Amino acid sequence: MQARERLPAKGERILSLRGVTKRFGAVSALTDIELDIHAGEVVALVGDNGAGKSTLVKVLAGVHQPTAGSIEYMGRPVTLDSPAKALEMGIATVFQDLALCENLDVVANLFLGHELSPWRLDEVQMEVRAWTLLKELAARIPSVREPIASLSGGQRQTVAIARSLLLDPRIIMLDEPTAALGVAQTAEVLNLIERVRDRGLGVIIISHNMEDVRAVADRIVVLRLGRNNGVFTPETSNQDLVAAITGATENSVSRRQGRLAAEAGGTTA
Amino acid sequence: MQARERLPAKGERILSLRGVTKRFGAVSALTDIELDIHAGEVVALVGDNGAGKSTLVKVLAGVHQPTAGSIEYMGRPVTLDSPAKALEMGIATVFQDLALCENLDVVANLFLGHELSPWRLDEVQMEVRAWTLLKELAARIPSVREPIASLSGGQRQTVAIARSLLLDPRIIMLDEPTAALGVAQTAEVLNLIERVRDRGLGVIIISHNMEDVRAVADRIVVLRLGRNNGVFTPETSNQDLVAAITGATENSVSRRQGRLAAEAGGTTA
Amino acid sequence: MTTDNDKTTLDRADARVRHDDSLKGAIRDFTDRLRSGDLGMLPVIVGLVLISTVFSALNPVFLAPNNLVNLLFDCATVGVISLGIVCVLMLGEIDLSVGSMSGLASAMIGVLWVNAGVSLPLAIVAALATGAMIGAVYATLYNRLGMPSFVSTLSGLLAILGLQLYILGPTGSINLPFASALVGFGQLWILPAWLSYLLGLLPGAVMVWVGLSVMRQRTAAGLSAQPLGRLVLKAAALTVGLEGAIYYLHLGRGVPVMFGLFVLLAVILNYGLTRTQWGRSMFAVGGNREAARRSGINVRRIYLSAFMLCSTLAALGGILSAARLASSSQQAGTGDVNLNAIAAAVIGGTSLFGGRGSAWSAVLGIIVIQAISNGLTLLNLSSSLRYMITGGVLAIAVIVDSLARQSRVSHGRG
Amino acid sequence: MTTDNDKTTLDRADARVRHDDSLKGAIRDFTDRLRSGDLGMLPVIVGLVLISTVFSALNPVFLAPNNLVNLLFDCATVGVISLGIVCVLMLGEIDLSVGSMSGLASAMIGVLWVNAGVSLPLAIVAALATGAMIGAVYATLYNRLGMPSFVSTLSGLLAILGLQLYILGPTGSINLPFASALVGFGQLWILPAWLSYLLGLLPGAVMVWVGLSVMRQRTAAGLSAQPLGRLVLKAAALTVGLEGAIYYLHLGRGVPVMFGLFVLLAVILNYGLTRTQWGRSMFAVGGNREAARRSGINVRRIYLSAFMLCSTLAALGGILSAARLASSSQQAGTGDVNLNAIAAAVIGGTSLFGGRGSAWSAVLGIIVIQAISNGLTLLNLSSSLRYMITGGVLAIAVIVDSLARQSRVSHGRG
Amino acid sequence: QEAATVAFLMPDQASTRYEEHDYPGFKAEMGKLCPDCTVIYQNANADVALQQQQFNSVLAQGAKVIVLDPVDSSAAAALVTLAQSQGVKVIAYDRPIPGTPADYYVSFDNKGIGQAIAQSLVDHLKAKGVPDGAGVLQINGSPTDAAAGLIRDGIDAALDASAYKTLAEFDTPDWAPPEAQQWAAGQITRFGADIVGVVAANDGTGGGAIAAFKAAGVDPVPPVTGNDATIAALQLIISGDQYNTISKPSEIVAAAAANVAVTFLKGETPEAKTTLYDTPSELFVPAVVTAENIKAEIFDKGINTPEEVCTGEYAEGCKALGITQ
Ligand SMILES: Nc1ncnc2c1ncn2[C@@H]1O[C@H](COP(=O)(O)OP(=O)(O)OP(=O)(O)O)[C@@H](O)[C@H]1O
Ligand SMILES: Nc1ncnc2c1ncn2[C@@H]1O[C@H](COP(=O)(O)OP(=O)(O)OP(=O)(O)O)[C@@H](O)[C@H]1O
Ligand SMILES: [Mg+2]
Ligand SMILES: [Mg+2]
Repeated sequence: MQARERLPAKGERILSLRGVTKRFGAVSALTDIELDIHAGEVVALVGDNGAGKSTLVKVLAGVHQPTAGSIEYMGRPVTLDSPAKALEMGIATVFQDLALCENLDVVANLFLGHELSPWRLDEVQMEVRAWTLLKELAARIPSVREPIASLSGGQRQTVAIARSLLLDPRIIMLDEPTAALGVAQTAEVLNLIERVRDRGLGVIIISHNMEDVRAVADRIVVLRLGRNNGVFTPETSNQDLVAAITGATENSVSRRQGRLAAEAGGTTA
Repeated sequence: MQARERLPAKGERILSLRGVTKRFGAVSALTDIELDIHAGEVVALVGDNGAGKSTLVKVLAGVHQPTAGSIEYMGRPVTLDSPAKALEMGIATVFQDLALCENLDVVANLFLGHELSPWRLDEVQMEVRAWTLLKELAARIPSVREPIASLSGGQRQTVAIARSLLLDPRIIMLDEPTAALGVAQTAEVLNLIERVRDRGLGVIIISHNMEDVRAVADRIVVLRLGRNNGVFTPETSNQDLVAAITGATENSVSRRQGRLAAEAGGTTA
Repeated sequence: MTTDNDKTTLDRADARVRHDDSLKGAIRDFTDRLRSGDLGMLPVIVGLVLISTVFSALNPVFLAPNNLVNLLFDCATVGVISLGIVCVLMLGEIDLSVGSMSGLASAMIGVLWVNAGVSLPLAIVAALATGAMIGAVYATLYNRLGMPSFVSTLSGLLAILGLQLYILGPTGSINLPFASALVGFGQLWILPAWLSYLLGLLPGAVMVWVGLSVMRQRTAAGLSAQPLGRLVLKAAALTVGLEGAIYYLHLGRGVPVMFGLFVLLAVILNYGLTRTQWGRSMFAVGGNREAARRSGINVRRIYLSAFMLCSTLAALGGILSAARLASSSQQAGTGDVNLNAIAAAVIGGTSLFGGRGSAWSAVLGIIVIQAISNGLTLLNLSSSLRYMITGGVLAIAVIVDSLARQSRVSHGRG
Repeated sequence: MTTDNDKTTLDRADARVRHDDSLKGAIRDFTDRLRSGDLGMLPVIVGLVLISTVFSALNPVFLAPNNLVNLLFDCATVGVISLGIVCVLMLGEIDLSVGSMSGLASAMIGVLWVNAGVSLPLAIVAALATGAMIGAVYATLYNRLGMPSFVSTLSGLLAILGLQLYILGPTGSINLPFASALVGFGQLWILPAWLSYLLGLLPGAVMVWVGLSVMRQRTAAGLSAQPLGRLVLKAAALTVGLEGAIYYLHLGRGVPVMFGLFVLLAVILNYGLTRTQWGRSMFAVGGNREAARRSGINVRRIYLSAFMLCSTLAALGGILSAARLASSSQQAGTGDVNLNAIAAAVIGGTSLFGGRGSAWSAVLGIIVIQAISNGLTLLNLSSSLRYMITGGVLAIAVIVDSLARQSRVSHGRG
Repeated sequence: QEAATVAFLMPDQASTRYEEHDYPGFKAEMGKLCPDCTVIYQNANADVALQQQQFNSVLAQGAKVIVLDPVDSSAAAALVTLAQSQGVKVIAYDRPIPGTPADYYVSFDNKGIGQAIAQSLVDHLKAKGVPDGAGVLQINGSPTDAAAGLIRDGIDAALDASAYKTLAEFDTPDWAPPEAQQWAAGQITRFGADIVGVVAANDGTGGGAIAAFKAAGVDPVPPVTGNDATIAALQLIISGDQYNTISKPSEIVAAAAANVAVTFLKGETPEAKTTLYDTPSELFVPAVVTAENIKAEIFDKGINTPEEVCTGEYAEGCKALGITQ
């Protein structure tokens, strides 16, 4: 709680991971991960499918407990043993699987666990805030009183993103936030990330879209098969980044590009 | 069943929708949709979040029944009243929400409903086919004997895509198939789509990634608020496409690009 | 958001949604919901009306005011237990021991108050506290050891039954003094006519009052509001219905105080479930436990509250049934109490899988069950026929609801 | 796939997974699973051993061979019912009427065979067909009207009980001839020693045989295979255990044929659930109904098969219990039959929420329940104490399993 | 006699007697004494609350006399008070209502029944020369059933006074025969040949015990008691597997109740044969039935016919006992 009080200065290290390891039975999802997050910085976490990105985010969100390793938050070692604790400390997360309650409506999901006036829910205020938030994210939701079950994939994702903003966090972690979003909504989310960064928050964003990553990230951390595989800047060429992700310069992407180029050459020739 | 026998000639119209409408209570998700699919053609379905793309796919997959309108398959009017019927007719679908059984392992999910030797499951053969299929899609799955619940988002998506290929369909519908995929896997899926098209199948692909859409689509159909909003070719400029999707030339995307350009100009100035 | 139309309110910007506030709109809205099966409690009420019609045709005594008064007395005891069941079902859990728990509470009243001479309020508090404690045990087993509630409460069912027999000892049953307030409450007390008429006005009044204040707030906040006419119409219909029912009951003995208590508890639970953070968390945990946990909800505390509430209400139900019978006996809480309490909640529309339910489901469900049982007692039937008919009628009462829900599913609402 | 190592098999390409085929590896594998709680049935067996130790310490007769033979006789009747329950639970549904159904079947045997003189096989077929028909009714109500199985089978419970009383009519209970094959089967028949020893060899033999053929196929297909040593070790341990148990039972009367039938049914159901398309579909529908439907599975037919199987097995259980009791009575199928049958499945690890379970859960669960009840029979206890202790012991038996499962959850396996 | 409504409220289904004997007997006698009267029959399935509901409902239907066989004797006091406050007469039937005196009480005596079956067994054992100190098993009825408690008290009284000891005792949940069988099977492994007899509180539990002995291969089966004289039990007595049962031709008591009810309807006070719990009462003595007197007690009195009982394998035994069609 106390950690929450102090707004970190820009550039200060908020979070630091040392040797974090997570094993699920015989599978090692994360091995000796090192990571630092500073205030006012956007860190992109990239990697192949199953590289362990979401597992890392879940460890930081208090969903999974690491098998080994230490986490420091604002300079103090912490154990994140429940999502409630992480939220309380100011770590907000948008999970890849969204984690919404399908039986509740949009408003209820947005404010879940942090309702206005707990003993006499202020539905009107909550609805107003819901509409304004969603509008900010360019969401096209027919009604905020429909259960989440009836929303489209992108609409759900927008709700999940909107929710993380309500908590006034210190760090915000977005696990593939734009995967299901339309072009307009993606643009708004990228805007939002920049706004949030400028307010001095630390941001971790996971994405497979290198263009988006390069557009907002200050640092790009690559994971491969559960291990650190280098830190890059947005200026790194696409080819180098893809090589770091797939672990080889000769990969599916380069092969496809080569083939397309050859075909194009063939037709023009 | 009979429809299945005949392999349609390349370019022949396989599927045609006329005036398809779908209402959920007071919400009209689809209104008077017209759409044609030909053999050996990739049609991209694009649109904003909540535009009704997934609903349209679900109507064609037999998951939802349309409120009004008619569907013709291979020149004959059909009613798609259950997913089983659609599958039998040769319409395979990768749903946006994947629709996998989390309690079953990868092999079981891949072959669900179409197991080899129903009275004495041939687990070895199924496992071999599973590994080869997944390898083709560049999936990095630690074990095909783990329940789906323990897979990462991208791994699950790969399983769902692999499954649709097992059925030897006439039409394959992919609802945001690459949303959760890594760069290498995305490249493989695009390759796959091209291979499948060349084999004379009709392909419907939904995606928010204009680059991918342009790379594989022969025709781009835009939906907006549940209505047809124009058909484009891959040569259409990005700006026009986004304008058709968002319904205005002045939109979040253009505003963001304008702002970035201005900032870049500001710093260089 | 270029298509925004500034004249429309925040929540009506979407062109795909049809809104209509006129009376004709209300009717169309209703038929829409009729067709899509989104009718809440209406189907159960229709089922109830169906049953009543048949029974009163077979024996007009069924609708005699005093028979209905008896019906209300009988509803209250198991109904209170069923309220607690709603709470655990809401989380997708179950409590099989509510019957035994009510039996134990009833035995405690007899042993403490009549035999040991403890004062009545103290005995009641002791019984309720025991209930709360046992609920806490279930919750702990669930939270700490992950023991399925089906098994822990099945163990509880047996252990508590043993305890009940044990404290009653060889006597087997203890009479409660007829002249006492407790027995009067359980058998005789009726709300004074003026009070019941007044209470009958209350729901309508509250509805209008709350409705108006919400309407004001919503308009102020730039949201659409329910049209005044519809609100007043609803409130008027409700009030007329209630006052009519009260009038009819007063042709007989009147409205039992015990039934009043039951309704009061249902109102409180309903408020808790729909208008507080606790209730929201209950729905969330029941709908998606992991999502609720990730939202920072203390999931364990929610389970604790639900199990404790359930056992405590079961104990209260046991006290009421002791009052109703004027005796604490070995039989209290055995037999159909468990199944009836759970069935009432399910019949009223609470899902066994969690995440869907309401306090009113217990009220309606128990009225359906008791109406069937009461209606059949008015017919001269052999036991075998009685069983068969009870089963059949129960099925019919629920088929209406199932049909409605079925249509909802086919309209894509899972 | 540049990191592919061509020497490794297809399924071992991933560097993150630890594989180890040596004996030391097997042990590490086991401790790993121990720590992560992925132990299948082991915890229940540990619970069972715990119970047995305590009971035999309190009264050595508990472990007397003949007492164990009795135990096996008693397990078979409710156990068969529990097998059916596993099927419906697997789909996340429930059948509350299995008790009544078994009672009806038992009554039909008495009425048709003894009173009406129908031949025994015909009477049995009639009873089983009635069961299948009733199951089909539940399935239809579920599939067509979406009626929750809790409610439809609750109605069924009552209606079938009525039917049972009705067909038994004034006699109330009918003696089955002690000299008949049916009663002999239910009370006396024991497998000949040579046959039971032979049957005891079977599982191990099948295990090795199937294991070897799978091993051959896998290596041929380029997949890793279980090391031969481990396979043989497992089979040997199983065979020694089984033969030991059979030897011990033959110190008393031997292995009841009825128990053999029960195990045979469990084996068949286990095969059906794990090795056929039908079983795969059962798991799929129970895990995610909508996903199963979208895979083209005929979900309605799956529900139909499960409900029919459950009622039919309940009818068979009723026939067995009539044989065991040598009488068809009004009380058959009442009392704890329902709860015991469901509890057995749950205790053995079948989930009430669907998608997880096994035929063996019914076998283990019913043995736990009957062991508790049998063990308490041997102690002189008053009813109140007996109830309390049953509750307590049941809880303890399951706590072991819960603890193991708890650890699985905390290891991220939901 | 003018038309009036009379209610006949029975407690449970544990045995068929209420629907097969008591109610038909009552109805027949009422039909004779008051042809225009309506008789309402209800059975409470051993559920106190349901019986209360039924009681209220017959009051609502205007019953003038209620014949009540209480599920719970003490809880029934409330019902008596309620009825009497409305001027409705209550006749306690079968089980007494000690708390508040009913207007009349007619019954076989449950405690007496328990005592009778146990005493008959004790006498039989003595006659067979079983040594003092040998042990018997005691199978009581449902632990939550008051009538079972009365029978148990009777059995206890007889056994305590005898020279035999009780090896073990069991309250059968819900009177369920399979439970009784399972328990008995356990005791057979435990005590073996030490068991010289079984006192079972009704025919169902007795039958369960017999099945347990048969299953354990004990031959001959030690004497087992019963109660209710069900056809199944009579058959077992004929075949020699069961020792005794109690014949309670409930029609007698039912007819007496009908007589009393009609007397009340006429506005008269029926004559008290005896007084129990401050209630004017009439008690009937039931007869213990064994193989010796089965012909006289059951068949000669016309309670059951040989056609009903002497079916199939039992025809032989009937012949041996001189029971003929
Ligand atoms: N609960 C679990 N149990 C077992 N294995 C797990 C579990 N969760 C994740 N894993 C394994 O850990 C690895 C990493 O998974 P993770 O979800 O972190 O990948 P990711 O980097 O987020 O991939 P994606 O880009 O596809 O989302 C995967 O191989 C997965 O199989
Ligand atoms: N079952 C349902 N009940 C009610 N409304 C629904 C249901 N399914 C979809 N809708 C509504 O229909 C509209 C279209 O949804 P759909 O899922 O087709 O969008 P989409 O084009 O796939 O969007 P996205 O790009 O976000 O996936 C949405 O506004 C949604 O709220
Ligand atoms: Mg991920
Ligand atoms: Mg979609």
